[in-house]
Amino acid sequence: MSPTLIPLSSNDMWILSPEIAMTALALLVLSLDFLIKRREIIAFVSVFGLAVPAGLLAWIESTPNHPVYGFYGMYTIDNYAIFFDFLFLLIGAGVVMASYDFVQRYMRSSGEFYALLLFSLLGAMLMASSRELITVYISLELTSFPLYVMAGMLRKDIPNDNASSVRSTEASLKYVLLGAMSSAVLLYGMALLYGITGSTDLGEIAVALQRGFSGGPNSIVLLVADTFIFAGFGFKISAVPFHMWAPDIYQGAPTPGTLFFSVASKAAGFAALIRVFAAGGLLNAGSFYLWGFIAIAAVATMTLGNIVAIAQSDIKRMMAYSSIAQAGYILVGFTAVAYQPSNQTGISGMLVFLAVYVITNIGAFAGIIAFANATGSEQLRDFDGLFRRSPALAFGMILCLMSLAGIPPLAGALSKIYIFVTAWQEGGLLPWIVIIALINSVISIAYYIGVAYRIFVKNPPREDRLRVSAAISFALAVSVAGIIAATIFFQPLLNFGVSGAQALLK
Amino acid sequence: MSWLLTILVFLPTVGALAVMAAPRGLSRWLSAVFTGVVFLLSTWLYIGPMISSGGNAAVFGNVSHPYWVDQAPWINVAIGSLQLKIDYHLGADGLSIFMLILNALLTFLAVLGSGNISKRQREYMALLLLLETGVMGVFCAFDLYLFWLFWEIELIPMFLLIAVWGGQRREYAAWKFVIYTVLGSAVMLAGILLLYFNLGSQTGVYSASFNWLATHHVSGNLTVLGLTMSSQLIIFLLIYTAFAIKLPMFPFHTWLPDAHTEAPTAVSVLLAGILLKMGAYGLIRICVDFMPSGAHQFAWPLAILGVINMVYGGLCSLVQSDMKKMIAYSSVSHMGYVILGVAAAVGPGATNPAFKEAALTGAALQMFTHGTITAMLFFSVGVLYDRAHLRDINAFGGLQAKMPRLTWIYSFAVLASLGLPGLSGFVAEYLVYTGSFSTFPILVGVAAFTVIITAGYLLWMLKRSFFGPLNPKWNGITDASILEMTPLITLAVLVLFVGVFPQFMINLLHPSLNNIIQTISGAVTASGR
Amino acid sequence: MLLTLNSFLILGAVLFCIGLFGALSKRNAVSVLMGIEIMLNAVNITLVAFASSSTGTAHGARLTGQIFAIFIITVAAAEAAVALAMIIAIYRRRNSVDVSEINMMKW
Amino acid sequence: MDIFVRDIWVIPLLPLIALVLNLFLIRPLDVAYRDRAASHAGAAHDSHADHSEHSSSEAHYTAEELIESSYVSAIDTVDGHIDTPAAMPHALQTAQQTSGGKQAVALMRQWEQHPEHPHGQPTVYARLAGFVGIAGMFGSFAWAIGALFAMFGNTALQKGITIPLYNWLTFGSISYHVNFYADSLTVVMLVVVTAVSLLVQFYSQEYIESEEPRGYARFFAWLSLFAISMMILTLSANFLMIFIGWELVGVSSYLLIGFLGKDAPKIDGGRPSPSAAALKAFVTNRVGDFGFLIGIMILFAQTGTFTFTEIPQKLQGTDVTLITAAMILVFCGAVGKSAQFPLHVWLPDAMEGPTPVSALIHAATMVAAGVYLVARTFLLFHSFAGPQAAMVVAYTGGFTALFAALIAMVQVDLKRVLAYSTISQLGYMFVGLGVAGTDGPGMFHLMTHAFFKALLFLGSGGVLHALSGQQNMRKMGGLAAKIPLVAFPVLLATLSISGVPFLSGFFSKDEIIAQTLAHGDIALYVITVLTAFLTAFYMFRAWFLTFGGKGGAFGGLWGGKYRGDVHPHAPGMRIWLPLMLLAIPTVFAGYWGFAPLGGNFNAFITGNPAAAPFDNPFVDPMTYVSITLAFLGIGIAWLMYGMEVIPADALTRNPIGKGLHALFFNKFYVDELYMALIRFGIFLFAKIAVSFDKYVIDGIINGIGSGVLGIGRGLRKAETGRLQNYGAAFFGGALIIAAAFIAVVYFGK
Repeated sequence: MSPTLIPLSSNDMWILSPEIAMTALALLVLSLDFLIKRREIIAFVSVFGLAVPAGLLAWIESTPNHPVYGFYGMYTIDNYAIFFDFLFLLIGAGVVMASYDFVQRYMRSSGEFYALLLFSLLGAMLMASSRELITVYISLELTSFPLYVMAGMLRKDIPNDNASSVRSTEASLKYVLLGAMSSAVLLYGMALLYGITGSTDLGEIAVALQRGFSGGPNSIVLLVADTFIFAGFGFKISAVPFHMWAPDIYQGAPTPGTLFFSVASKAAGFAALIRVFAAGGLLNAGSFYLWGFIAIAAVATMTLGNIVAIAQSDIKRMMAYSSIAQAGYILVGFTAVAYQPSNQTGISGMLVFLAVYVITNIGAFAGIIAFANATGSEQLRDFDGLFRRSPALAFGMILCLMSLAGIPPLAGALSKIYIFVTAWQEGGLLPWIVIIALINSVISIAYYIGVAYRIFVKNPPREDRLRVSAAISFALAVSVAGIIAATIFFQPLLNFGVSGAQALLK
Repeated sequence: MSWLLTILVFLPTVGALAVMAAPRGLSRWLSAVFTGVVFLLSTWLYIGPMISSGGNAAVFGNVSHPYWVDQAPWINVAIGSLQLKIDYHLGADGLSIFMLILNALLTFLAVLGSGNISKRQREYMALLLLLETGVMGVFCAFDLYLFWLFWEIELIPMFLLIAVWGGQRREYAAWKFVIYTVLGSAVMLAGILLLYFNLGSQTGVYSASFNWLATHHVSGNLTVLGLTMSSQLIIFLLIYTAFAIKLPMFPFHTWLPDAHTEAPTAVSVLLAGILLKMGAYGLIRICVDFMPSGAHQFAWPLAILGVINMVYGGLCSLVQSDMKKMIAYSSVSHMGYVILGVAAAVGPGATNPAFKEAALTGAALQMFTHGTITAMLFFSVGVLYDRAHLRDINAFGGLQAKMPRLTWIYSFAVLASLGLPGLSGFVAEYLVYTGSFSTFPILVGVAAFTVIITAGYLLWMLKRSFFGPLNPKWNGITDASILEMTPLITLAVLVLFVGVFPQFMINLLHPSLNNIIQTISGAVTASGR
Repeated sequence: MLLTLNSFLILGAVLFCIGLFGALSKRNAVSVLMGIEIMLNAVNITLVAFASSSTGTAHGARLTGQIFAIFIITVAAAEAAVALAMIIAIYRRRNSVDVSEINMMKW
Repeated sequence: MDIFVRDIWVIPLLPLIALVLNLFLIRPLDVAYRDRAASHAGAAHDSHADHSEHSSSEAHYTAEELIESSYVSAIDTVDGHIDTPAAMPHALQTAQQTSGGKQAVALMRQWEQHPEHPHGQPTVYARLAGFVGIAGMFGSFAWAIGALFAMFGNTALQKGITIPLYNWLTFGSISYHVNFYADSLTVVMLVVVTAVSLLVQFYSQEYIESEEPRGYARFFAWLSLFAISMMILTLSANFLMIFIGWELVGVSSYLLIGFLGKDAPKIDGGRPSPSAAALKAFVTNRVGDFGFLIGIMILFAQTGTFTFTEIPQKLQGTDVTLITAAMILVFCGAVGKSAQFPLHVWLPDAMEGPTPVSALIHAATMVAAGVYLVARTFLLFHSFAGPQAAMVVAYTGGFTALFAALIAMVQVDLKRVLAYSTISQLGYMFVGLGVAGTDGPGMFHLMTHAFFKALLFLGSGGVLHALSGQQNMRKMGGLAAKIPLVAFPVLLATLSISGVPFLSGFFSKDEIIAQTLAHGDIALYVITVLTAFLTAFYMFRAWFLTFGGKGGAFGGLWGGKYRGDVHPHAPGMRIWLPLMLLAIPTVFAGYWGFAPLGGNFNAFITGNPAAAPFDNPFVDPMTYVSITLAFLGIGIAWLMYGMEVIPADALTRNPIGKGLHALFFNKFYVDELYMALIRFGIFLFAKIAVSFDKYVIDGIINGIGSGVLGIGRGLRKAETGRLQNYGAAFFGGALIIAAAFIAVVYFGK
């Protein structure tokens, strides 16, 4: 076939419209920052501007027989992508609300922060939709660069902690250097994959891998490529042993940034990981032994995350390990995917779990941010007796932490059961992985309830009432309401996840 | 949907929110009103069917056909090879009604008996109400997943109740409680998953609904770590672990003495009265009914463990100097009866199924008995503790002279606890003994040793604290007030009534338990053992 | 000696390792950044080698690797900009760009 | 007349009504009335007493409590010692204020033992409680007499009828019924129980009035409770009911032994507190119940029924060994309740209860329950179980009879002597049940013994009452002259128990001795005759030490030197009247079994008119052997303690005698042995169990907890904070995974 230029069709624009709207929004916020001094307007625009891409997404989704692929198959807007896009928009709204006060107090220009956040989300949305390695890479970096910057955006020390801005800078530097290293590894893996399959299109890679090639599915190059790609995404999702950046950067970054890393970066990482591995047919590599390594990574991730989290004294660091452990649970679902690549079950489990994790983590971090705003501290011991200083905040935080711990009947427990079920039903050794995961849940209780213990049981250092601003209360309330809604209406969420999973593996 | 069960389960949650929202001064009254209303509603569970059927006890139905049902679809997903169905399925047959009413009553009494709580009263009451929701849910969940979800709700309220309002070592006790409980429920979830998928793949129908599980049992073997065992046995063991911890069964019992000792009075009452019963209820309702042949295979170890519980708990009680700790260990001992009764019901031998039903009924009655009597003991100790701030048995002496009312009711509770005929404790123990004997003669012989030990430690305690010459340190101690006596007398009347007319309770239990006995004998015959 | 695909691949791999060594062993943050750039360029060599030896029939198959490499170069430049900005920021605060001293946060 | 049998449930119902009235109506009124009176008195006390302003209200309150009511008119304190009652409250106050609790307690003790301790008077409500209890009891007694007469000549009734009450529980084919059963055995037992109960309740009015006026109403309530329990036990139609009665009796006994909540003065340092005695009684009984319960369970498991009348039919063809074992286990219960060796230890201690209780429960009725149980299941023992079962019964009884008699010889506490005598006599009954072909002889002795032993105890209560609680016989002597109205019936009873002819004890005891011979068991014969001799000796030893002594009339038989320091005061009518009434059956009850006068107890009790009556004892030459021995015993006692011609320590001067004396006096050290067993057996196990909990189980749990935390703390150190370490881990991890992946894929197969 001779290379002829096929013009982009309106279809392509149509399916890209949410991202285009997102870009416009980010640019708008960036420029508003120059024009308007009133920060609440910027925040307001950031949050409600998200309605445009969301509306477009909903429009696309509700259109029957809407186009699914565009840009020569490079780009898709299937249910999987829609699921993640909505998730990212949700994250955007949640993080902006939760960060409003913090940004206003401690950051020089709030517009920058929101614009970066929106750009990063744009990258994440692209990541969920790309079906081609170059696109994946570009969107990955688009997601990451703003994160690097956001990590270092704390320019004023927060009160009671005169090293916080130095830590922020340090976090930023560590993040950017480690991020670049991980990109290099990812790229090397992609290069190898391209080399053996001759294509960067996931669909063609899958076909090539299935068709067979020199060395076959056990070719060393393929195995290395698999591993490196997994390592690259593993960095994003903070899977052991690629997790080591997470605690430091979570701790050092300004808390809204931490919140954003813990949800957006992780969700985007998973979105790409699943897409690449499942749609790219990589799971069939290595005579299906891949699942074993994923299982080991899953076990190591959750175990390490949980055990080290117990020993933490800084709540953000603890939440970092918590998010590592949560990634471990999601990897249990991914193990199921790897174990039986043709089975969509595991993917649906991962999607649902991720969604609930995101909602819950936003709530938990909103609580932390609110606390930090009011007291200037992020040390665990300062949470003592929070219930008496601010019952509503404490209640919200406890609820979110309990959901993260998987205490029934909260959504966290349901999603955990569901992801474990998806793994369990595959049979083989997977039930054992689930059992290890269950034991891990038990260990995790120690620190989740440990925080609840401090909040509820211990005596407060002083008996004042904490003032919590409206925006963050709203974020927390929305998160709590989301958890409760996800509990009661778990089925719609499940359906959404299932349709996403089914879209990925037709 | 009848809504009654749903209301019973969630009204306390509403109450908890209301208590938190209301002014501080109202919390006690508000919670009393809520728990009181729940209790009144719960009695309708019994009265309603009785009226509608004209007094025919068979109306309560069994696990497959409970009288009360509240059902709504909740989670239903079919993707790839997975079929997952979790229904919001509440039901109540005789056994459940029995426990629901007991729970409603004891929570109500616990709220009444919490007059001594002045620290953070609002939170305390809210947590008590939340606890009630969880336990109500456990006793009427008719879907295994739902059961598991409710099973864990109780964790946080109980943890906080112990941790905030407990005694000296409350932190340790609360954490120990949590570790044990969570460990148990994790293992139980594994068991539930195993059961669900095994049964699903065998029958083609994936359902965790109780009426499905009660009528379809897993068959075949499973190989675990190179060891081939029957699936039912494995599932039984996994699920039972959680119940064994809750019961608590030796060697999983050490959380109980600490938790009981450190918890505030009303919480101890609920712990002993209700939370331990969750384990017993689960054992009867789930382990025995859904894995009959697994239970059958495990009958011998179960019986031995039950007897160990009885004797071991008794021995430990004998040397305790802390009154609450002694009662806690006596709980261990008394819950051994439940285990033994169930083991006998599922055990080998005993050609006459009536014996098995007697044993099982004894076990079920022991739940009630222990719940009420131990509640009385804890309430009494609570009265004492509120005045003396001491629980050391030897620190008292001759309190009879100063506290005749308390002595009277405490002696009553003690006598009931050691199985005085005419009180409910005797009924349960006698049924367990006589029902189990034909199955495990030697073991029951050993177990009967407990009657001596029980009398020994309880009466010895009574002697040291209440009789003999008055320790002049307590010259100024005052007797129990009318408010404090209210829960005690209510329970005493109940204990006496059931002791004299147990048939009333048996009628309620019979349809459920008889069905279980038939399930067991069916399964045992089928397996050819 | 004929330069085959493998020669380029080996070159890429060696270069990658050199870059990696630099990134992990140098104490100066700028050197670390340079090491990373070497790693990225090793990837570029690999990609271009694969592209030029590609027998792929798919639409633009032989071009893909090269395009990929161009993207990587672009992104790497941006990355370097961001990283250098951070290095400057940290230098301002601490008067040092020794990465082994940047360990305020640990454990 | 049949109605008395058919509606025999009236008998327990009447005391039940009395119990409920007393417990829930009259006692609360009593308490309320007393509280009011006390506050009244407190006010009066305030106005009269001249205590300083600064005395704390608590101390005041305490003092007031201690004297029960206002008894204060003047203050006259000698520091720490009390001379007059009036000085007491102030002394107490001073003690409380100056030196705290210890001295106050000491003073309180001292005060309680003071001869002029103001006991106060029971309130009008308390007295009402007494009347209600007695009235209920009288009704029961009358009904029992009615039932007895209804039975006379009515063989059908004698054989027994079942009176169904209600169904307790039913499971399929097995039922737990609450049924009564009445036959001649029941009725005889009921008559004994109601008669003794009635008299004891009547007697208690005066006794408790002085001992514990505050608990007056409670005491009568417990007496009624005991009566009900005993009636349930007696009327039971099945093992379920008898076990219920059995346990209830145990509890009533527990409550009544521990009734006096204070320590009595120590005699020779060996007396336990009432509460300890109550505990011991209950727990020892439980040991017996343990066997009883297992026995019941064996029978139940074999037959599926508890009913006495059904068990024999359903036991056909069951393994005899099993039944034998079951019956021996059932007998364990009897051993416990009837205080046979080795479970006899509780009965002497139970004497710490009020004396009327000792008379009622620990002499006449409850301890006879074991005998009744064996009589009730006589058929099972003799026709279904192997001969070993009856042998065990007979030899346990025989051994205990001798064993207890030996101990009784050397005791110095009056009530203890009677307690051991009771144990010994119960042993006789078991011998009778073990060797005889019917339950006649055993039950006959039960009946006669109940009367004369109740009399003896009530008599001793009279003595104690007269001496303000003194029980040490060394502090008595010559009391017959001082309290003749008590002494005379006691003398009759002493003669009766000693086996003096023509008194009831002679007939019943001799019948049992004769049965051992008839059964051909020489060993038992020797034991029983020897015991008869010892009985005569120790009973008269007690008599002389208490009522007689050197210098009394008839060679020291009546009156003599009084060795005590308390002035004896004569008891009132409510005490001596019951003694007199009990003297009647003590003398005449034996003639029911005296064939020459037409008495055929055997036929009545077995419900078989053809049953042979007991042999006429005067025909059998062997009888004269035991009569001789009895008189010999009396004679020796007379010589030693009445006339004191033989010194009391004649036999104990040599080392062997001394050793034996110590052995007997210390009750063969059985208590010590048991204490050691409990301490080094049960308690050791218990401590091991607790340690196991603490160190092994908790150790594991805590170890896991701290282990996880420790690992966490260790792994935490891996985060060094240096990004190059992180990078190394990243690449190292990736390379290791890649290498392992390749290795697995290529070498894994």
